[in-house]
Amino acid sequence: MGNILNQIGIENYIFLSVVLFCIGIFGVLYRRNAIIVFMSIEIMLNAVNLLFVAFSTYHQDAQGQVFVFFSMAVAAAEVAVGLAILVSIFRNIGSISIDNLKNLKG
Amino acid sequence: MDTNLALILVLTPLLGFLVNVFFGKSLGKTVSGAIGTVAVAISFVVSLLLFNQITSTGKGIEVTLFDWIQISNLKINLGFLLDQLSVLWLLFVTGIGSLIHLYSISYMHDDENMHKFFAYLNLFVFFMITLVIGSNLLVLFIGWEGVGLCSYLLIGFWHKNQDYNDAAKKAFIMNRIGDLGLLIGMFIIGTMFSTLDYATLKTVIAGATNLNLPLLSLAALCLFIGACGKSAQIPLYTWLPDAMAGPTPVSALIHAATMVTAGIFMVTRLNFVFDLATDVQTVIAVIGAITSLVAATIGLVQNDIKKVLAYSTVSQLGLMFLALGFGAYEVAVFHVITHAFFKACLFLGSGSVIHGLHGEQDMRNMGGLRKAMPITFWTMLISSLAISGVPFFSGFFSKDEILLTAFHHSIPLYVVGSVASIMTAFYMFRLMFLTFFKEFRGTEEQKHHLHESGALITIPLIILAILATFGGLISLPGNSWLNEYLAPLFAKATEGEHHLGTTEYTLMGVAVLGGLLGILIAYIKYFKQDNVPEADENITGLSKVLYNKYYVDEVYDAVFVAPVNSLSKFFRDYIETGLSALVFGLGKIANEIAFQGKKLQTGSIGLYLFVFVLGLCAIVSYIFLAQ
Amino acid sequence: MNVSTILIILLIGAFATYFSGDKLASKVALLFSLVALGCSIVLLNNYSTGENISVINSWITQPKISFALNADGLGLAMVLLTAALTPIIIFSSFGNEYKNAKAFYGLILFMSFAMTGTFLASDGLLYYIFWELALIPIYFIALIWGNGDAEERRKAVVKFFIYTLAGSLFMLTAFIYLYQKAGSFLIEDLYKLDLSACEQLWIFLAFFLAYAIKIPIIPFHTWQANVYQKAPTVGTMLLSGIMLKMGLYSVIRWQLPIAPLAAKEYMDIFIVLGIAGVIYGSIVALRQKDLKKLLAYSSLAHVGLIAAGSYTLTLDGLRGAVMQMIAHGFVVVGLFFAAEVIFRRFETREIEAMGGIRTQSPKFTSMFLILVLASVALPSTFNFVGEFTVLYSLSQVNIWFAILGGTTIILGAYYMLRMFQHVMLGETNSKTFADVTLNEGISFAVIIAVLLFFGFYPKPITDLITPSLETILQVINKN
Amino acid sequence: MNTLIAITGLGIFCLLFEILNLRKAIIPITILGLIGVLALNFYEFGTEQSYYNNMVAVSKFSTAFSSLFIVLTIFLVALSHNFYQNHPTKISDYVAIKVFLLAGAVAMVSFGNLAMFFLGIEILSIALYVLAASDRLNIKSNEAGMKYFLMGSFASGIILFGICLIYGAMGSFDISEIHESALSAELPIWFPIGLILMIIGMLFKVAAVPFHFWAPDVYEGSPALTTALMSTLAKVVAIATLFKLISGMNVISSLENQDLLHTFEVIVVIISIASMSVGNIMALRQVNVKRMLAFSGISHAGFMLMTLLTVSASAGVLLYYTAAYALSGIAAFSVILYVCRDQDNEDITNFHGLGKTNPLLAAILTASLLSMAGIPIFSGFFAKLFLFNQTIQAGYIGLVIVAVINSIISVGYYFKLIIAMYSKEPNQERTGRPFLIYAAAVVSIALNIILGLFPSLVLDLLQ
Repeated sequence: MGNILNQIGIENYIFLSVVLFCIGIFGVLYRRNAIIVFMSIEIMLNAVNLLFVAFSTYHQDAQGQVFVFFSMAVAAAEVAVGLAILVSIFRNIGSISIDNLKNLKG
Repeated sequence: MDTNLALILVLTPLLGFLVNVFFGKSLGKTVSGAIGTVAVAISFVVSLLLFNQITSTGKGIEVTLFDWIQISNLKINLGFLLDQLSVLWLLFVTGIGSLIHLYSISYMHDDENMHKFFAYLNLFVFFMITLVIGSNLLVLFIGWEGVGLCSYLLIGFWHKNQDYNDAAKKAFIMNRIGDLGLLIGMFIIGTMFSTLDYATLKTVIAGATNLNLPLLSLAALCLFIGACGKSAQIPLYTWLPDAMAGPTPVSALIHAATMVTAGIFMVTRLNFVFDLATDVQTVIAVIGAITSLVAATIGLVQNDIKKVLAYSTVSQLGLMFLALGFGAYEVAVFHVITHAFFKACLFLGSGSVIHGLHGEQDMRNMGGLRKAMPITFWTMLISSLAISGVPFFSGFFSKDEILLTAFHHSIPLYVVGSVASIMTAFYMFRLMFLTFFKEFRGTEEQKHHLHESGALITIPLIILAILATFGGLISLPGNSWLNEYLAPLFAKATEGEHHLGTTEYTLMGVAVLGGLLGILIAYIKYFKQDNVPEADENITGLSKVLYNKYYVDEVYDAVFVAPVNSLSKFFRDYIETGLSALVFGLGKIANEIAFQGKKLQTGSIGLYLFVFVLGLCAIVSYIFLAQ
Repeated sequence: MNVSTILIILLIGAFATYFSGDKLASKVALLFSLVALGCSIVLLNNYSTGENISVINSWITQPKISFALNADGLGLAMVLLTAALTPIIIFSSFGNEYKNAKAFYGLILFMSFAMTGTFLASDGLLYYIFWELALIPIYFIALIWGNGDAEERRKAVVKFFIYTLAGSLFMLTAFIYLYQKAGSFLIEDLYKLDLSACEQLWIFLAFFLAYAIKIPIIPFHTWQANVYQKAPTVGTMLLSGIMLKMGLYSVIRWQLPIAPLAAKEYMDIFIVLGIAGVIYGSIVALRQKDLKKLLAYSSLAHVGLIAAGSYTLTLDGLRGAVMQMIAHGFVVVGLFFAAEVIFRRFETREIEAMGGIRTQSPKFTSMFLILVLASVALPSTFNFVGEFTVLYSLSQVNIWFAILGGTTIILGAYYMLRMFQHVMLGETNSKTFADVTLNEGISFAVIIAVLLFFGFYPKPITDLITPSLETILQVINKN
Repeated sequence: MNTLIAITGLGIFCLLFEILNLRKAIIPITILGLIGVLALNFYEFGTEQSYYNNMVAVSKFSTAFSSLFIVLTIFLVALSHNFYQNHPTKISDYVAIKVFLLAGAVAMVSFGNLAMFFLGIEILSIALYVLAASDRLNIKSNEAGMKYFLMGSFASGIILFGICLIYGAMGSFDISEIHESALSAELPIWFPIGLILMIIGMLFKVAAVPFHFWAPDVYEGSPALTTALMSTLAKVVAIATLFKLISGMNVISSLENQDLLHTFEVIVVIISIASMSVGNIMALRQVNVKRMLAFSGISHAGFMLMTLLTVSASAGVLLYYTAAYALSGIAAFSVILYVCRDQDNEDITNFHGLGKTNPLLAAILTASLLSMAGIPIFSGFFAKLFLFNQTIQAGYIGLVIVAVINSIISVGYYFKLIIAMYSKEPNQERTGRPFLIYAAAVVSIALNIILGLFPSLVLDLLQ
């Protein structure tokens, strides 16, 4: 297993997760549906997680993988809060498009 | 002892002033008048004592009170110098002063602010004395501006009339222009000799080698400008005629006898400076001559009795400066004294006339007062003879001295001077004839009240008339008591002494003839053909120009006053607003940016994140580039 | 007993006044200001007996800032000016009713506290702090108790505050820079510095910005007239009587000695600026419709002359400047008070609406006239002594400076007498002008007495200020 | 460490009280508890040690800042009594969340390991999301919560990515180890990138330009108390953490790669200039006080960032500045809370005539604004003074001049509020003198002034 990784080389992992990360960013930038924006953010986080794991094997060191657990837990907590807010918004204005959130400006 | 005398001399008028200011109203008119008069009289007595002392000892008294202003290189103390010159001046200032005070008691009796009038008069005397006896230029300057202030107050004494106030303001400001000159002169002198003290200055200059003469001349010129302001010489003379707005005693005291001679006093004081600045002396002589001529010409056609006297004063002062210009200081002083006598008398006389006519000043509405007020008539006649230079009256001697000196130095100026004096003779008698001869031209109602003034008015007139007659004796040609008396003051050997040769006698004759000629013309024009000056509107031609004083006031207005005022408006309306707009502008710009910036904050998350990412990319790429 | 006492008195006074309630406030304030005056006189006495009345305690260790108050003749003279004017100003306000008086008088005392501090502080930062503190009270006094349209006033006052603050912040930057060099804010250490000409120029300019705005020297004066007009007269008195002097004092105490090279190099420019202020101010004053504005411009002219005097870097210049500061302080307070006295009766500041007062109140007229004459520097008033000395020093630099600066005695007489004529003289005014009350009379009398006394006998003040000015000059000429 | 545990315990207690129906007691007890914690924290001060293989590293820096956070939290908790009196059932949650938030904050300044750092920042953020949206029937509050949440989690993503890259470069999360290897090893390019990404994430939290857009909206939308919390506690925590991140890892100064160091400084200078200018200028035209203070906060962030140029020396200055800023912020917000209790917005018009109706509060608000504007004797002035002093020492005189100009601009909008209070007529009745609000306001401004009179108290802590 390890040798395969070595053959692939760490750069590819970095590229992959950078690409994923950017996809996430673009998702956040271009989609207007709050749920999808959440998902894009999740993609970003997971891209990072992937990279963590890759690095942790690269360095032969478990900390990275431990960190992934932290970040997953945090992500879960975040999304929980986010969804809660989303629900209350949906109750109030009956829509979850972030374009409707423009009352605060100037 | 001397100190106390000096202090009494100075402080009694001040005391009188204070008393009249604070208690005058409650004391009542007569009392306050009396106080004022007595105060001055005391000073007069003191001056007599001092005079006595000086003549006996023959040397001046120096009194130093305390340090006044310290400046690094010159230390100015508040001190007095009582020598021949100052005591002489004191004598006629306080003497004539007390006479005029006396006169005013009756003259001003109908005015509800009489106590104030006397307060101001006393204040004036106080400042005048300070001016005269100050031991250095700065003390003189106290008096110098002080008398200016008093003349401001007294010209504007009837302050309800804004024209009078304008006249007062004009007088003060024109004097101030002169004062600036005086200040600058002081600065230069102080810088050059690091003292302003007369005595020290005299010695320093006497001992000085390789003086910076150009600079000294500049100083002298500046000082002379100061003198011009005070003594109403071209170009700063226009205030004096306007100053006639004040009550007549004021005109007599301040604007004829004393204050206006301050300039001559100052120049005489600093003769050792002016002697070195010969070119400045020429300037003085020329200006003096021109002034005397110009003023005389204007005087020819004035119809306001006081205006005539005012212009004659200006012209007489011009003659004095003519003498000064030739370094004949004692001659000038001589004329100052005689002029003080007869001009004061004339003014008081005219005052008496005005009093009798209840404020009428226009000669066209007078006439035939000879019978009504004989004393006034005779006294004024004597003075007129004196001023016209009719032999053996005081004016004859003094004016003659001046013309002699002029003749010895420059014929043209002599001619100018003589012409001026001929004109003088003319307009003085024009005045006399119009006022006292023929029929009364005023209203019936005035005619009804015509009367000679009371004793308080006539007594001073008589005294002054006597002085005007015999005043000349103090400096008879040939043996002049005055010249000897003043001799110690002057650096150069005096040059008033002319051995009386044929030329002198012929010149005298010419002068006398000139005077008589002037009188004759006046006689023919206003007695024989008894014509009366036209009403203002149909005065024409040259006489119109003269009547309007060559339009000098208008010119000054157009050239100096109006521009300053319009400049002021311009500054106020444009520069000021512009500047503040500039400052506000900065704030406005910031606000504008803010206003635009608010539009950026659209509230859309998309945009916010977009900028976020942009910033991120910018920074990261910058890192890459920097590598 | 040292100089901090007077500060403490004033500070306590400020709070005591505030807590004494609206009824008593004015009395309490007057009381404390008088106590402060007495204290300062005692201090002066101690100082003259050679006792050390200066304080220096370390306050902040890093950066090194110390609570240093140093009273030399110059400082004491200014403190006396403040201590003498504050009671007069407070007393002069007795004729008016101010709502929320406790705050009003509290602020006055506080301001006087801050200004005294400014004159005493010998640690750059402490000085700066007092300098800024003085700004807050006057801001509120003008904003809350001022007169005229509220919106206008707001603009004027805010402009004033931001403008002055802007200036002083640059001064602060300069101070910090100096601190980097000297490692201390103490004035003697700053004096010891020898900076390169370029550095000095920048420091000088930074200071100049602060002072030119405060004094004000043209073209930085645009805040002045409006604020003077809008502020309550008491505020105007504080501003023109004392606060202006802070700027002038600072020029002498801080700007010149710290950046002498620049001062010498560019002397002419700054003298010319000052003289330009004289002429410009006088000319603008000629055609002012509002009495307070006219006085504001006249004060612009006078301070211009004072500034010019201080920038001559001669002993006479500095001495004359200081004496003129004191004289002007009294005169301008008196004049503004006269304006207030008229306002109390006529409810207007428009010169057109006045006139004919002389017939109604001769007393007031004479007092007003004396003040007018003092402000045009008639000999035998203190102003003459100052003005003469300043003009003399200018003539030492260049006779033309003296001539141009001297025009003030002509123009000054012109606009002042013109004002006097239209305000006081002429036909009796239709509105009745009640004669001056005792209180008003007292205020005037005190001011006039001071002006005349020192006009004839300025020696005490000269002797007081000369030594410290000489030391400052030594610093200026050290290299 | 004990502080951290104690705080967490306190939070759990708050929740328990709800169960035990001791709502009345919650706030007093929490305050007492926090005071206790503060004492404990002081006790820890000066003891340098690390726990759990350097997960948490207690240092002077961390304890000093933790004390500041605790003090701020005390004020905020005190204020919440009146703020939440309309819905008493939730009070324990709100208080508990605040306490947990504090725990996150303490974790952030005392992290020894990037994992701890990440956890801390997330605890803080999530708590803030909740508080921002806590007024759930108010659409504004929702919007604020949503905006903050989306952007916040986005930022967390960035930070996480940064951490990951650093891990990739260094093979460790432990900052001391990272420091070691940063000194020794030849650095792969993605180390600075990761670092920059983390810094950017933190810049977002401190609301520095161009990552500031969320701040005004969120501040305006959230309940006033939350705004107070964000503009004081949250901002202070973020800047402190950023400072610790850079100084603690000490990477910047240790980079032997000079031009990288230079790059970093350029970035900081630009961002700080941009922040203060944008913040001040944008604040000029605001009518909503919370929004205005948001922009003023942005500008202050710009000022605080200047300390990053002199990391080695300016810890004390930063502490002083944050303390001064936060205390005046608390004072200001307690007045705002009082004035806008039953207003639906926080426009300046609500403050008209406060000087007449409530002189004390008006005076306090004035004082705090003056302090923010940097007028002497208030600590705000000294904060700026020390900051400028530091920065000029480091040779950035141009930056200081820009800062000076900015503080001039800032006076413009601070005084708008003061004028509204004093020169306008009151437009409403202001009844009631809630004790806690007054207390908080008075105490905080008093502290502020005391700091001004004796700056050394705080300044010398971290010398």
